[in-house]
Amino acid sequence: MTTTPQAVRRASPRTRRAVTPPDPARALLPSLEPVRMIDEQGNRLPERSDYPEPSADALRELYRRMVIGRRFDLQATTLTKQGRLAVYPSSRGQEACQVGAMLAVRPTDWVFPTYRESMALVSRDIDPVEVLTLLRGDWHCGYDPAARRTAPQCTPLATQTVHAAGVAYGEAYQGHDTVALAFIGDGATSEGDFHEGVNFAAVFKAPVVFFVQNNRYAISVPLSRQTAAPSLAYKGVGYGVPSEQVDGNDPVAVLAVLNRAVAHARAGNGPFLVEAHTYRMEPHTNADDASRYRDGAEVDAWRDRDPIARLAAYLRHLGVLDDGAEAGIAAEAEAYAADLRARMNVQPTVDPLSLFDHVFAEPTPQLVEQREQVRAELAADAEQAADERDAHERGAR
Amino acid sequence: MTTTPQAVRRASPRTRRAVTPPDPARALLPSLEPVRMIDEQGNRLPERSDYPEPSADALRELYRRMVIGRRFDLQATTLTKQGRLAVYPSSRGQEACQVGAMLAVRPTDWVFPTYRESMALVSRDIDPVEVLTLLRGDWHCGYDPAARRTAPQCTPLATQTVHAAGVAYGEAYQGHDTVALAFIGDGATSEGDFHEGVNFAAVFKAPVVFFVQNNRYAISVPLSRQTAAPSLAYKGVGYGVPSEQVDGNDPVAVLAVLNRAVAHARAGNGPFLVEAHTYRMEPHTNADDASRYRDGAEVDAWRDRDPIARLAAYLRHLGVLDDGAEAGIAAEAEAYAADLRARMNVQPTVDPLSLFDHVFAEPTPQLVEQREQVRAELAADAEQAADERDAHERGAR
Amino acid sequence: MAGTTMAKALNAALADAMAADERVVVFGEDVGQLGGVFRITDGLLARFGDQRCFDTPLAEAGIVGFAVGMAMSGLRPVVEMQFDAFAYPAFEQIASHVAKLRNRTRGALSVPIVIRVPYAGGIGGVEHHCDSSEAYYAHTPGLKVVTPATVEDAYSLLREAIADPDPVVFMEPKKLYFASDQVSLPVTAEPFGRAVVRRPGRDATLVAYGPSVPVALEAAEAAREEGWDLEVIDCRTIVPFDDETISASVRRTGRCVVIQEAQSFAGVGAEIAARVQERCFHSLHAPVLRVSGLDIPYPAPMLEHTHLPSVDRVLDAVARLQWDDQPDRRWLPALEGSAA
Amino acid sequence: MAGTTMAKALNAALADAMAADERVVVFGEDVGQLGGVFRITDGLLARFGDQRCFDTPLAEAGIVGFAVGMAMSGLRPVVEMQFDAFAYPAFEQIASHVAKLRNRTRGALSVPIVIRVPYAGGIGGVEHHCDSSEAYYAHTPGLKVVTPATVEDAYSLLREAIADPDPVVFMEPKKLYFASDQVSLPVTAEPFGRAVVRRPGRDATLVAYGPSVPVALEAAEAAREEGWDLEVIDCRTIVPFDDETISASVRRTGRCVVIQEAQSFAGVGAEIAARVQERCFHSLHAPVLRVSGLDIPYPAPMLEHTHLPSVDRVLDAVARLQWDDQPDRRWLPALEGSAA
Ligand SMILES: Cc1ncc(C[n+]2csc(CCOP(=O)(O)OP(=O)(O)O)c2C)c(N)n1
Ligand SMILES: Cc1ncc(C[n+]2csc(CCOP(=O)(O)OP(=O)(O)O)c2C)c(N)n1
Ligand SMILES: [Mg+2]
Ligand SMILES: [Mg+2]
Repeated sequence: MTTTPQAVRRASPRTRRAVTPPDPARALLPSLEPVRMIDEQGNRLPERSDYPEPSADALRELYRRMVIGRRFDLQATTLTKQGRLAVYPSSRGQEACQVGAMLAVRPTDWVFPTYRESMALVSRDIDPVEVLTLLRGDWHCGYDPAARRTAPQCTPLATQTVHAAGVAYGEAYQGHDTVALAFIGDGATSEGDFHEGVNFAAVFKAPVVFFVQNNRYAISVPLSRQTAAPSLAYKGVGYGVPSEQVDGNDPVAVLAVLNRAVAHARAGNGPFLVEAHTYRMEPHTNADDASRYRDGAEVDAWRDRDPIARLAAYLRHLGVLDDGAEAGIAAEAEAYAADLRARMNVQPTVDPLSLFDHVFAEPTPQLVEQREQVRAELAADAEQAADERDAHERGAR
Repeated sequence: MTTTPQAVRRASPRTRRAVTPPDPARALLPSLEPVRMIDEQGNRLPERSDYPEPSADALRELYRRMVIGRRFDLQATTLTKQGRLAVYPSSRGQEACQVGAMLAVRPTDWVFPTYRESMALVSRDIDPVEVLTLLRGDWHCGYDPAARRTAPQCTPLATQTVHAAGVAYGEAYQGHDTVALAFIGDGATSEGDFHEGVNFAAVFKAPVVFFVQNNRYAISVPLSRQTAAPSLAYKGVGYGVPSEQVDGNDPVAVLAVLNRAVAHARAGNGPFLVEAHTYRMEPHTNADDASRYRDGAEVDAWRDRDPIARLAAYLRHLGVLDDGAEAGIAAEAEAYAADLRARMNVQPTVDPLSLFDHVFAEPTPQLVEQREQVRAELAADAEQAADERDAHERGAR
Repeated sequence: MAGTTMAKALNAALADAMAADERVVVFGEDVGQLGGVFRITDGLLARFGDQRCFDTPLAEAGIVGFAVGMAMSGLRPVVEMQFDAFAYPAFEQIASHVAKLRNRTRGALSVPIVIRVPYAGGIGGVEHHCDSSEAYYAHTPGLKVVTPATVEDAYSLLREAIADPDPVVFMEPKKLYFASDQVSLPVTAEPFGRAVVRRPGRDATLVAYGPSVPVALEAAEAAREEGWDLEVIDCRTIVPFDDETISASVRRTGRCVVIQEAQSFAGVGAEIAARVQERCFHSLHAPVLRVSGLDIPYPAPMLEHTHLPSVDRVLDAVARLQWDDQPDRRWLPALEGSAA
Repeated sequence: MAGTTMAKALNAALADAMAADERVVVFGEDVGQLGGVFRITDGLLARFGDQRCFDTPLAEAGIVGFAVGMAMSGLRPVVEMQFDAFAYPAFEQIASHVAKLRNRTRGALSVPIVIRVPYAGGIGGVEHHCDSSEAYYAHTPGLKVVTPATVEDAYSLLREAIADPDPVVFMEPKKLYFASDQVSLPVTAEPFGRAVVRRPGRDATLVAYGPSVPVALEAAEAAREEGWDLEVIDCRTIVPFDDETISASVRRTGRCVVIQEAQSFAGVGAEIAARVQERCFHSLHAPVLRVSGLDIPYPAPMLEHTHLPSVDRVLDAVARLQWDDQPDRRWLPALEGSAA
């Protein structure tokens, strides 16, 4: 009874396909190797027709802001030691990404930063004192996100990617050509919200650039515990989203790739995913002890790929940077840090009753009641303090 | 001052790469077209060396179970009309997937079904009355999931994919060669839990087969609202998971591809993602009105690809099926349905106090108290009913 | 006249809000072509186009997060969670963003979205389709939590929710979707934060909301036969909460039973009981009692009647309100047990 | 002797449980090489290897769902959520699976996992790092919810949680991690479901748990100066709850204040207040009062002291317990306002 399959009548030849269909993945997959435009010594690599090099002026501005950004970052870490900041997550080593991204977008574009992006925000000309408000501890977000089109720095990982999709869609719906750029870390790509955010943007063709700074660690957890993929940029194809990977310590390449990604989104082609391979030179935050999970040799190897030195070398090759200009920018950065230092020395004042001001547009009766209780407590405390002062003064008399 | 980038010294030739590196995506991406082994008329298509054809015996068993499965499915829908089931989500049209998957795994493998997989479960020889317990309404899961190595049918979409990863990892950790097969629908791939489930499996190389039945709809929502990807199988590469797409109405191909996927996982190579392109012939459930969102012509087109007719034709070509055998299987299916009908006609009894039995291994004092209250109510009700009966009898006397 | 169902009133509220304000957009799972599994969004796609009413990918965190983003761009999204338990994947977006964004930004950003949640049971639904999840939201500062019990309120509260400058979790009692009433729409009822006395009474106050309001009314009717004249109050909005109306009633009646369908422990009913005894202690002749769902996962259909607060259970509670001024014997064994 | 910190006791409990039972595995974010951001898993990777203690991808639903699957395979996972608010992405897995799996399967499958959640504030943490989320879990039937306030309990309750056949959400008060005490480990304290009188007193009962227990004790100490002798009870486990110990105390003292750090509305404190007045009504000389966090999102560090229940606020509440048997004037305006 049992016959082997081979005995079977074959399908007629016309049902066979002679030609291989085009591979739909090709247009979506990243380059096989991260895009690089200058090498570690700042030498120019062969041009790529797909990524036009940014103008020398743009690169010079990129350099200037990276220098200031790094100085800002250093100052912020110092402020933690002085107790002026509760905590600070440094992005030293990621300057090409932090600043490059901000030069790729327009002031009218929306930016969705994480806690790591303080440097990016100051590069967007947001007042550094406002940027540090969260970490200073007097309120959750210091700048006006609506006016600056910059969401509050986001801590719940990956949640901001969905907001970026929503803003981008909402802006397009209202006829604006706004792009949303969402920062995200390598670790956070493992969260379900990343999946949902990229997918919503893709399905609704929302103009979002998802910018993954793959700095190799999520606190202590190495990339190998986040993914078994060839690289994170390979996630795009699964959403139908064109993707690229770039050497995140090559400022020229970062800006070039992001320029194209932003243009792609702005032109109505939907989202674009960029993965930048970079490295977090500092611990996760000043409170972290990175020696517990990585060794100095690894960090040293990345020191050789420093994005600022690299860009400086290239700009000198280009002839748009010389000792004088470099010193001028360094001085500007010092002045920036000095101003920040001075302004952070002033202890902010906070009104406890403001706690009730923004829970809702109008407080509920329950909040009014609680506010009244706190007000009474404060009044009683003040009265008691005054009494004690009086008593003390009477005693002193 | 400004120089064009072209003026720059080029990187030395040795830093350039002469050879293109191998594409890491190639081994992970699915075939460009869904794998097919027989055409719509049951004719054999050219053999593929990557997917050995299942034995004729296996295919005959596949056919038998598909016929019984369809009859079961029809009976279940009928039971909803008779009020014996609250609701039933039919998988008619998806028989190749439902049954093929169950033939690809061993009894010791774990299966993670959704609400759609009743047919799969009966194909795994789980008592159909137990399978329908949830929909009948007397408890949430009718079979013993530990004994049957079959999780309760899962309603919160995509959540089961993570459990599958956990079970697979846990079994491997304990030295067993168990594979976990997780069913999931096209719509549910949009959930964050799908992302996390596949990623956990990939990072921990857990032996899981993720089996996406892409039946083109999530209730009323068409595939185009779930993804902009070339197809769902393109999601695998983003996790480093090899993936395949298959014609889900070609039972030979479904079994062949799943056999390979299961073997891949069992051999310790980590997870495998399979997308089957199929179609839900019935509404989402009996309570759904599919005419609101799709037209009859679309359904008719899929009728021509009926997996059972297709396999029957092929088996006849193979010479392992003839009129007599077909009639025998049909009779077996009828007997199966008649038995089910009869047993579902018995109204199940449920003890209200059992509500407290399995919240915890030992009820909390709070539950003991609530149980006591319910017990007292039931006793009072019974007493009152007895009184009324007595009164009635006295009145009748 | 056949009357208007709650489902129809909700549908009309959405349509009228969309007609009145271009910024209102409706999206979620199956809300477009299908009109929602309960048909609450029926006809909106046809009338307003697929820019204003559309289906999304199947992902609730995505839906809510997308709404947050759209609100940031100036729109007023109204999203549907298909069933109560299927809003849980969005919990982080709701608790950490929707509820907090105004506060985090000192009011610079607001989230005027409405999250519609068909909730609670009594419809013979299978597991995960009958959860009473209102307490999760009510316990989260920054969310308004609203639940209509009447057709009129369904329309009026939903319009108010959409117009509200803050996020509203709008809990729709599934089992009342097809209850109908003679109401001509549009209609404006009492605003957020006002409870309503649905039935005046002198002897005790029943406090209920959403699906429990009809149970309370039925119990009050049945109690008449036992000689009790019960007042029934419908909270309507859980956040904000109307202490005044409820306290005034309990001070008058001296007795109170709170009814909720949700599991008892740390539910909204506990909050109401705690508030009432805080505010009305010296007027109370008996403890504030609660009639709630059992502290078990929502049961399968054949047992849901054992789980749900029933008229009988409400009457039992009323009977325990110490009409003879005797302490509740139920707790006495506990007293003895712990005397050691 | 320097004493043992709560962090060290938790670490020891994990190590001892892993040594005692091969099925116990520990995983989560940064629990491996780093030993956890609070170092609670310090040394476990080195001692037990990366099969027993390991880092996972950064995804909380994944972590909890993976634990569910591992439990199905016979293991006993202990997972760490890095901070309170970062457990929210796992809410669906917790509410719809962890809490329900035993019940759904009539006991055929159980989920003997422990979900460790460092929670609450008082450490100057930034947003999303200080939520008191215990009520979300306590309101979900099928979860045990445990929270130690002492070093001894940290060890003993965590061991019991790991040994428990059911899922336990183990809430660790961050601000007490580095509080220390003279305890020699291993130690076995009272089991789940037993509250403990931390300080006996005659005039009123303070009920607290987790981070609020030290506040209650400090308040009781301060109250002595005002002439009040306060009893302090530590609930220890929220689910199961010890009605007996608490009711017995309140029946004796006749007055009760419940303290919780979480926002007030529909919190565990509401449940305790509701239960106490249900059970002790005739012994109460005053309503059961609550001292809770404010109903606001957890504030920035510089304002957290205004939010948190303080000794002063507890004393204020005690002062309002109608020692002169006069009704609480606070609610009188409300009474008048609603008289119309
Ligand atoms: C949902 C959630 N889970 C956990 C955390 C705690 N956490 C803060 S940062 C961090 C690591 C993030 O790594 P990555 O995404 O790579 O970004 P990076 O810090 O390297 O910039 C973790 C686990 C969080 N903020 N949110
Ligand atoms: C988390 C969650 N959200 C929503 C639902 C409601 N729901 C049940 S089935 C379904 C459609 C699922 O579609 P798909 O994944 O394609 O599977 P199919 O029903 O086609 O087999 C939806 C939205 C759910 N069960 N769980
Ligand atoms: Mg990182
Ligand atoms: Mg489908």
